[in-house]
Amino acid sequence: MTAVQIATLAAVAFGGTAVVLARDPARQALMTSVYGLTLAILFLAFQAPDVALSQIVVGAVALPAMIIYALRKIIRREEVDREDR
Amino acid sequence: MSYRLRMVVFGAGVLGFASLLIWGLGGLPDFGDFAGRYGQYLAHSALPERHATSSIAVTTFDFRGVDTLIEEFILFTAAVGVVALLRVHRETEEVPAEPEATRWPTAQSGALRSLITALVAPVLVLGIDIVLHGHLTPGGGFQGGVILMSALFLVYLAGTHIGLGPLRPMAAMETAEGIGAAGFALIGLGGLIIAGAYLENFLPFGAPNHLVSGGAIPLLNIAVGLEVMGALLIVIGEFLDQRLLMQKGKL
Amino acid sequence: MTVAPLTVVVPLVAAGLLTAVAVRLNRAVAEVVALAATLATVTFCVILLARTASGSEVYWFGGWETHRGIAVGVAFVVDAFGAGLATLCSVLMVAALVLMWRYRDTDPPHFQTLMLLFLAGMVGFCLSGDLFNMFVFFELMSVAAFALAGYKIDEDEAVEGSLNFAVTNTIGSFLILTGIALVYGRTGALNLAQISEALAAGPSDGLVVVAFCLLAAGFFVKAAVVPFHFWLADAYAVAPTPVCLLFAGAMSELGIYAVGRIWFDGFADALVAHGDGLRTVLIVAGCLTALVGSVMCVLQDHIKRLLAFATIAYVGVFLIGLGLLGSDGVAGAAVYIVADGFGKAALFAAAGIVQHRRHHVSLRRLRSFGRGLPLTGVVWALGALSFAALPPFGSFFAKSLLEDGLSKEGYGWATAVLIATSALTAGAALRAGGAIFLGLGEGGPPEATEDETRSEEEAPPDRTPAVMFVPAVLLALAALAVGVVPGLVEAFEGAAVQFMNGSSYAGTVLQGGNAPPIEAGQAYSAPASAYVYSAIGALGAVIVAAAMLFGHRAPRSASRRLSRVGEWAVAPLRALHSGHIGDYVAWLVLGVGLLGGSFAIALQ
Amino acid sequence: MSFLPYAVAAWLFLIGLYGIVTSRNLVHLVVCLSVVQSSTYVLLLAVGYRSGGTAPIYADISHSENVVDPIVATLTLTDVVVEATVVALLLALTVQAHRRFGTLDPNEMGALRG
Repeated sequence: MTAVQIATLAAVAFGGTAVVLARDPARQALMTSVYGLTLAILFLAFQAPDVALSQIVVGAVALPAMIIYALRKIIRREEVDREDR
Repeated sequence: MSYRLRMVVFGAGVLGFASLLIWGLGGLPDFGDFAGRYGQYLAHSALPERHATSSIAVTTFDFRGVDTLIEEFILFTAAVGVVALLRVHRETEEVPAEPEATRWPTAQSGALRSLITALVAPVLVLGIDIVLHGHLTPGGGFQGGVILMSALFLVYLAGTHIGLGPLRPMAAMETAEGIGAAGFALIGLGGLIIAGAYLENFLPFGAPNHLVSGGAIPLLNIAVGLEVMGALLIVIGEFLDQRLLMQKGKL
Repeated sequence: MTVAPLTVVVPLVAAGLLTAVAVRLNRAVAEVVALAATLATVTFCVILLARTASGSEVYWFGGWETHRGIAVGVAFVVDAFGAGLATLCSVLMVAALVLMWRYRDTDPPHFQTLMLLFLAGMVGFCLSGDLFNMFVFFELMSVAAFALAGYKIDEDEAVEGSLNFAVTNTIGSFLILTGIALVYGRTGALNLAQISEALAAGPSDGLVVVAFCLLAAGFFVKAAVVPFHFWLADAYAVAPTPVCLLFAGAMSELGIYAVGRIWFDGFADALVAHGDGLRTVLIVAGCLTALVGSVMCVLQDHIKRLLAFATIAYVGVFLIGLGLLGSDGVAGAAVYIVADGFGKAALFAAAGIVQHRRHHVSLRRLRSFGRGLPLTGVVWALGALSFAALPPFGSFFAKSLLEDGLSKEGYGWATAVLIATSALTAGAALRAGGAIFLGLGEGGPPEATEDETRSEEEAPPDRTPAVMFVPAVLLALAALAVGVVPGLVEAFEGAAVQFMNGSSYAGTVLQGGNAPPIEAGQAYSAPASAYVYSAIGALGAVIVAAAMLFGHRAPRSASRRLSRVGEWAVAPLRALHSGHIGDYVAWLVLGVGLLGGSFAIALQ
Repeated sequence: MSFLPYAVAAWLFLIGLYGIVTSRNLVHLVVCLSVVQSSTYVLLLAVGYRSGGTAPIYADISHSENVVDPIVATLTLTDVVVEATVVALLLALTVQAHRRFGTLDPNEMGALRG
């Protein structure tokens, strides 16, 4: 087992924990993106470049985008709710 | 159930689950000592059997192609499902009148907008490149499809509808994902009719390391690229759509 | 030989094309295409089922067969149970599509597309002989099911129920995937037959037990075995009724089928010494599920939720049958799955007709409403009698087979659970039928408030389209036919022997040998005790129904005291079904821990 | 040390479940579910890794070299797609839940009881 693998594994374990413990969804979306990149590096270290590429496009781009836009949609509605009251 | 009771249940369960995982994972071969013959056989028969250099692509699209077929349809299902779940309901909903312009948020400053517009072409090319070289290098229809989706998404951000013309973009994307998904299944049907088994290769393999090699794999990659691009754009577009779903009476 | 892949490909292509031309599509076209693709699937499944009489057949995708004992490609392995279950799924899909013909809420073509994808997922799952391929089909089925369950997005319950469904079942999928990773790490194989060989050659240590436990737990989440069951009532109560018909009639049963498949054809050889331990674990889990389901069933006022808990109860019964790990039990479970699948589907179809006319599903509201629907009442009564396992319903012979198996293996006490399940579920169904169709029991005239489950159509129609009655009547008759058609029960016994024969399965897949054809068992006649038990169950059902319908007429103090004791006893059970996703996941984790612990004790 | 990748996978599964059980916000819950899912990626890829192996892509290396298992990569690719789909569906349901209940806190929902 190489040092790079050990280091990225530790980073992934830490990153996953941080994502779970961050209770604010907006910050979480950002951390998910970073966590996704960390996972991609781990996959490169595991000699799986295809999976790493998928993980970058999904974990670091598509998922955070979905989360942020869903949140926006929710927050917009809360704003409109407030205005109407 | 109170929070405390829930945590007691969860705590007891997690202790059992953790010991179960340790017990099971302890039986795995040491990290790095895996000796599965199946994987090694596939890794070493990609080049001789299919003249393609990426054995992951050959495994994905040929040896275990049916898994990938269903995987594409899972993504397709999700896109259809998201459209169905976020649809505006006729009776109980009212859609507050909003100007068309604010439905699709665009970048505010003009400079940023032209920067984004400039990015569209390179990203588009990158996506197409990754789709087309899926059987040679890492990447393929899925990864390329997501990048293509990003390129079209930049078009929205730039606030122009270049390339989409008078088409309603969502309808065009539904067509793209439908054709992509059904295309994969139909190429497989071609294998059934011409070669004898579903998803069996029925095209010449070409020379190794060339763009046209690997039999039907490049075609399948294109179908997947189309499908992924359409499906993800629909999903993101649905979340982006700023029309608010409001219940009558709850305002 | 080329029929096997088409069972899956035809609905998939139809779904893709429907979406591709979505904008230019009117409702009738979408419905006709969906129905035509489903009928084609039924035909292919029936052809496959007919062929299994002469042995199971193997279909290699991409033409990749075995190479020196390594399964290179992905195989469909078609045996009688797999093909039979696929046929059941596709037939129920036809019934659902016909039933929803007039549902305006089903916007074309998304609803039809999702139904077709759901069908492809179920059929592929039944036929697949590759562990990872099973997972992929399972996911297709699940993702389509999540969207279908939440389809009526303008109801609070639908959103919450579908969320609970999606989260718990997704965690179940991850359990399955972790199990697959363990198996792959040990054997380097994904083909079930090859896994069986490799596991049997290696040590039967913790890894094998844990892998089986995780796979079983994941499938138990889908089947809704206690304590993984909480999501089911939430999801089934809120899904559009035609979808419920498929969920209750086929999807839950697939979880039980999958555990049988991976045990007999994957793990049994490696863990053969521990069969007795596994039997105890599964039968106890089955009894618990049956009791929780049937008690909760009696307590419901919402007719779809009532049927949902009945589904849980019968999942427990099927698990008892599978848990016997013998030909009586497995055959009994299989007959039960088919007979009860049709019976429950008929009840849901009847519920759908009632709901179509009057947009409530609450018994209080529906009292005596069904007087104008005599045919629906008859269908409902037939479904209730099928729950009671009265002869000549298929469920009677199924229950009798299970009782034979239980007494043979020394679990005679579990017969009481079977009888109680019949009595309680049939009693609950009879009570609901008595209230709706005969106007019996307590309750004022229906008042109109708006907080009820809302409509599946805009305005209450004055008459029910005749086309809705056809599937309801046919489903009820099918539940009866399973017991009446001569030789059918015997054929199930033969098929059960084939299903349990893991070495013949492995031989067919890996050596390309010919599986022995199914030998039909000897003519089956239920023992006298089965009739006695059936009579006890039916009597119990009548007592339960009468007590609930006419309890208020009994002397006041006695009945009030009794009902207070009863409410006190079931209050904790009711409280557990809280609708809170955190609670459900906590129970799921506890369930995995308990299952693992009992496997550890029983199998090591 | 050779147990580390498996331990990380197990840890991710458990911490994700903890997040789901204690979650007060549905979006947070969905993200936690994706953490649970990442556990399966790590486990699958760790299972198929071979010391000193290279990626099974023969663009620039000769035939007989030691390569890591291509199948686990294929399985993980499928898994990544599944993640995207499940998150998309759950977020759609979350948006609807907010519309129905006006909150994202599971404690304040509760249309379903008993």
